[in-house]
Amino acid sequence: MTKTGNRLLDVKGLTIEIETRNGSAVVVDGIDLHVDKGETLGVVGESGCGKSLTMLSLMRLLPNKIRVAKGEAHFDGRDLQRMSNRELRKVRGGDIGFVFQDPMTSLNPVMRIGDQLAEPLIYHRGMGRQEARKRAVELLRLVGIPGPEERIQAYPHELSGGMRQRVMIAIGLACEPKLLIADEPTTALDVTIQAQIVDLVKDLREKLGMSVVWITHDLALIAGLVDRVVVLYAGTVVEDAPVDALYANPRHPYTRGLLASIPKLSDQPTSRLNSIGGTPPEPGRRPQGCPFAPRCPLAMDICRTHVPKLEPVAAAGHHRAACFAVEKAQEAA
Amino acid sequence: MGAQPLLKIENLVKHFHVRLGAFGERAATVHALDDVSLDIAEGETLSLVGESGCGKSTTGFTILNLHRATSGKVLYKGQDLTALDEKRMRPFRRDLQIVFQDPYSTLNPRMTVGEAIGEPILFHKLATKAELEGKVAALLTDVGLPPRFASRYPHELSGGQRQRVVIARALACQPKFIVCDEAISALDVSIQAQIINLLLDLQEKYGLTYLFIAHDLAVVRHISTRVGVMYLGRLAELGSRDELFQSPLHPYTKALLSAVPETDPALERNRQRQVLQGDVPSPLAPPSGCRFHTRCPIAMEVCRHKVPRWKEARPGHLVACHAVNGE
Amino acid sequence: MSAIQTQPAILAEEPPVSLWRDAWYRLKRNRLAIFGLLIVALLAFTALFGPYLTPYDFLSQDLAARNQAPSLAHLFGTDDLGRDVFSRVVYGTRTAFLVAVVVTTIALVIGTALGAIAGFFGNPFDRVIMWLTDVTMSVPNLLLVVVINASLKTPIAQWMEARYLATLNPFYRETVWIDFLLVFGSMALISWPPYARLVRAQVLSIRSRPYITAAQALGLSNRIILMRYVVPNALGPLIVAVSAGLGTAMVLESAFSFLGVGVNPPTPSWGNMISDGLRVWQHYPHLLAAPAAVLGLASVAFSFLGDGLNDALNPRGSK
Amino acid sequence: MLRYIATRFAIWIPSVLLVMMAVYALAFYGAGDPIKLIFLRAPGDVAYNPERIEAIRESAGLNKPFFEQFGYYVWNLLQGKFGNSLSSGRSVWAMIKAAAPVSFKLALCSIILTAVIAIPLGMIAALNQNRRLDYVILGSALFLWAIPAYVAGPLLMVGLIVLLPGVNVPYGWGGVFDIRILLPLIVLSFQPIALIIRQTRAAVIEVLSEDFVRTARAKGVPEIVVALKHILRPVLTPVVTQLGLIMITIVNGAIFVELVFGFPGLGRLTVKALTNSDYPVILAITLIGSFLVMISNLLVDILYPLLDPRAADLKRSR
Repeated sequence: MTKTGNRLLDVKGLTIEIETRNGSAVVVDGIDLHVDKGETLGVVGESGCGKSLTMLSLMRLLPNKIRVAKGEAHFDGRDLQRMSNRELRKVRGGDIGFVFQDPMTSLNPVMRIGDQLAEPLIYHRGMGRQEARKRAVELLRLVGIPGPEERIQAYPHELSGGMRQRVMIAIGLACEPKLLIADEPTTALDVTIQAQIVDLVKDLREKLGMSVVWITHDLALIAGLVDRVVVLYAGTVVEDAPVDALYANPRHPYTRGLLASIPKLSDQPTSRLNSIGGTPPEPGRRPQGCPFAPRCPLAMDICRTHVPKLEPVAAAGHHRAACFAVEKAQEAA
Repeated sequence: MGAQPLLKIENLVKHFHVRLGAFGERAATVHALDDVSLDIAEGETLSLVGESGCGKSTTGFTILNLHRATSGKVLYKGQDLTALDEKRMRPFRRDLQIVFQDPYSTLNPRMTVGEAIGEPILFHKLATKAELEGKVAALLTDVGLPPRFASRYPHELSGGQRQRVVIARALACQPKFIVCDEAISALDVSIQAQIINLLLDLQEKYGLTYLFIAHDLAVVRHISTRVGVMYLGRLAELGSRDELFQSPLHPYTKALLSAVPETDPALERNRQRQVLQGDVPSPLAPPSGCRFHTRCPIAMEVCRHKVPRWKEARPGHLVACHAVNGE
Repeated sequence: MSAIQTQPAILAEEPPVSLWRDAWYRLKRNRLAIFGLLIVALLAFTALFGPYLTPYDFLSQDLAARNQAPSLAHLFGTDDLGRDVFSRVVYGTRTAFLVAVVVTTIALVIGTALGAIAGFFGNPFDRVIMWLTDVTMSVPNLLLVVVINASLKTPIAQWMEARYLATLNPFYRETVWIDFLLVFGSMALISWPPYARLVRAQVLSIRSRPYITAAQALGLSNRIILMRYVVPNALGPLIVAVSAGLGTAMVLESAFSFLGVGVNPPTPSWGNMISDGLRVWQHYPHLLAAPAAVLGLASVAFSFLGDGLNDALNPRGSK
Repeated sequence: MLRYIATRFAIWIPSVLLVMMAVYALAFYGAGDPIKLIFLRAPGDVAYNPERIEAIRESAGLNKPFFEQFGYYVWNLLQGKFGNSLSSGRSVWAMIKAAAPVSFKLALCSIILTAVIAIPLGMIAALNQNRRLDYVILGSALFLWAIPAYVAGPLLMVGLIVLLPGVNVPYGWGGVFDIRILLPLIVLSFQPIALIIRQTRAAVIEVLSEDFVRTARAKGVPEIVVALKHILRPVLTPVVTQLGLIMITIVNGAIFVELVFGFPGLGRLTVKALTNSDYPVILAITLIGSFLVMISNLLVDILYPLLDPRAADLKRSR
């Protein structure tokens, strides 16, 4: 285990509920998660696994009818959940920067991008308009937007998707945050643009030395980008491992299935892909026991009655998995 | 490949006319599809890949006459489909089907799964009312859903289940040819693999021909017989799967392949990727000459002015690039 | 390979929920909407069975009991001719509903037809029909109805009288119908444009939905696409519009009757009762209060119901 | 943009002609013989002489076919001649010139009052969606919407007299800054306020669910700035549009309010003209009313793309 002194973000037992017609349903079920200083963490999972909600909940940005039921989240030693709104506002955009999935809808359509970029500088750094503007130009240049002096006058719809996402990243980085949370930042982009954005973030991370949390559904995308990966399934952490260990030797059957179902350019093309059967459970309809049990090829009786804990995998360093069949999984590997 | 292709597409062009400006005062033309020719053989899977706006979906829609072609021909069994009006097109619709990207919005929210699948069966008189229930149940079983799903509504299903329903609905017409328009793009990774396997099973079982439209090269490699790469409304390269993936000729194809991430951290960290600079230009004002020249790493002077010829570089491997010598 | 045989995770066995049923659930939970629905139902009941409920005839005068304050014998008191105000309000409900239902039906038919033509066939129909709606909507509608009523009443009445003198057919003496005819006609004339616009917008928006393209790709005929795909999906907003339209029509009718160009005395209408009551409200406030309160209640009920229906049938955010 | 405005006007002229013709036809076929009407209303018993009537009719051109008379009317109108009132004989133009300012001022005040009251209330309601404050505001808006001006006016007058004995009944016109305008203005604004509250609320709720609001919050922008800069600004576009379209409600309402509160405006003029079947006046007022509504529609159409930078690039496929 890493020393606590090095922890930037530490989430413990985070539980998020959604209000439905038939009462409340748990969407995130006691997640433990941490990010060390200077570390890049990948959070991977399918849609509805709660990966975005977890990150939004840290900043109390959850949509209506969704709320944190219990758990705590310490950022730099301070509990985010107990902070006053004023303190939290300082953290938002100041210490923690956000980049969202769809740059088209995440930028205000009726505001010039220069003004949108200047906002965090004005409210966190107390800059004047002129100063903020100058810095905005620098930031646009930093994220590789050509002709930044003219571009700060543009409205979002006048930029291409890739350029918009660069603007979003510039906004996230404006106050040189300690942590940048990127929520599926390339999902809405084309393949070649996606590669540009991944390279940009890699670059910036080295230049600025911040921690990054990269949320994605695409295991392949983050392989060369992150230091550690947390895999989520149906609102729980099923595996947490250093990136090389995870790809070389995935322990949880879900991670294995996920990795196996990604088609790769390097293998022999086979006509059939390996796939995981079934569908993830809907919130509120989670099965008893391990949420993955109904789809798991290794499921045993105990999996259907008891929830496995996230525990270190024998002799594998920081590699942890939540599975009763881990030993069995090792044999099968 | 058989002597007689199932579908023969000749010089297909599709332009959309739009109005721009606050008061719609400027007329403009979207060059969605320019001079695309290709054959699709019976039983094969031809994939079209490219970035958004490259015209791959427009190709699918225009083949099926869901968009009226501006010019060019689509020959199916010797009949030019672009010349048919909706009524005369109807019998061909049974043979030529489509599966869309977003399964939710392509299902009528007020109809049950059974009604949605049953509708084309009844309309094309492929079964009597009495046989309908059994027929729907068989189709549902075919796509891996329990027959009791017939009474459910689309909003009660998950994304993968909905896509299975859409596939079952397309199968209801007993088609020969199915356009899969980004049919798996909206789905989760683990579900994507399920649907791809389902499509392959169905192809085997019913001898289907697919036009598979996608942006994910890795996926395409697993299911295609041949692959076409499109850029800004034009075909850049077309070849058999192995040819295209092992020895791509067009610089755009090379860049696309290079952009595909791999699930190997060590490899990914050290890989020298050839990342394309800039964005895809607007199809409202496509660049002159080779449309790729604004982003091409090996662009030459001639690329600016002259549209590269669509030529056979190797047997069965076609490419449109000045830097590649023909034959 | 074997993965395909894997059955999807089994949903708990619940009856399938159609969107209509879903909307009903949502409506039921909206207390204001249910309140509106109850009031509307009560008013509708009163309109249908009013004559059997009222203790007095709305025309019977009791000059011995003029301008009485509300009492047990006369729930809402009596007016200057000794007529029972409660009975008159009940009959007024009948008038209001008759006008509202007939006018809304006519306007709906005209509006739906024109809107559908504009939406389906496009230009040049679209341009002409939309121009017509624009023109109709830009005339201050109250003014137009008032002008129509004022202008045509006399000539029609004269013609009816002439017919009566010529044929002695008692039908031509029933002048009540002139009032209604004019009110129906003129109000329908100004009420159709919103329906036309709505239907056109619905047709255009539904036509661009992928499920319509899907239906076309299946080779279905236009008639089936219209009946099975377009109409059921356009119905929600239309129901909301009709509910709101009924309320508006009721208020309009009373406004015209108030101005003396709608339903004329002695036929009771909330509007003409308010108008009568207004002249003597300093002395007999109940004559104003009773019809005004009922009119207000009806209008509030319809807008609550309309809003509730809107939330239930066109939910935003929840897919 | 100039071309756009020009085309709008080109469409607009036939619209006005259609409205004019419809009203003129109603007067022509429906109202009966204007000359007879004059005689019937003439003081005392002027001898009813059919020959004399025919002579007058001939000289006034009133025996010509419909379209000729209508053309003549339009021609006069173009020269600014509205004709004379049938009942008073005064020039219609003079009557309108006296009455219109009252109505215009009232309408303008009502629009301003609506904007000032309704937009903030709608916003507050939306920001407290599904909480008590929201229900109170929305409930009141629905309530206001439901009460017609001719009921609200008298009721409020009663209330005022009962609650504040010694206060004069607010009756009559004393200009915009006269205290007597207050009650009528409030009554007239009931429906517009209700409408705009509901529209603002709906628009704000829609914007609230937009991703860019979340972005603003994630940037650490203070809540009040989020509300005013990020939420209100995009909401203003549809709401301002609606403010323009509300003119028709105000024109309708003014008829009653002027009647109830005794304002010498166009509304009262209308009612008087109606009871007298004074068609030249009715025609003129209908025209002015339509003109007003059409102008505000046109303004909205021009304003909309200017308010929304996106519209400038929005594709409009035809």
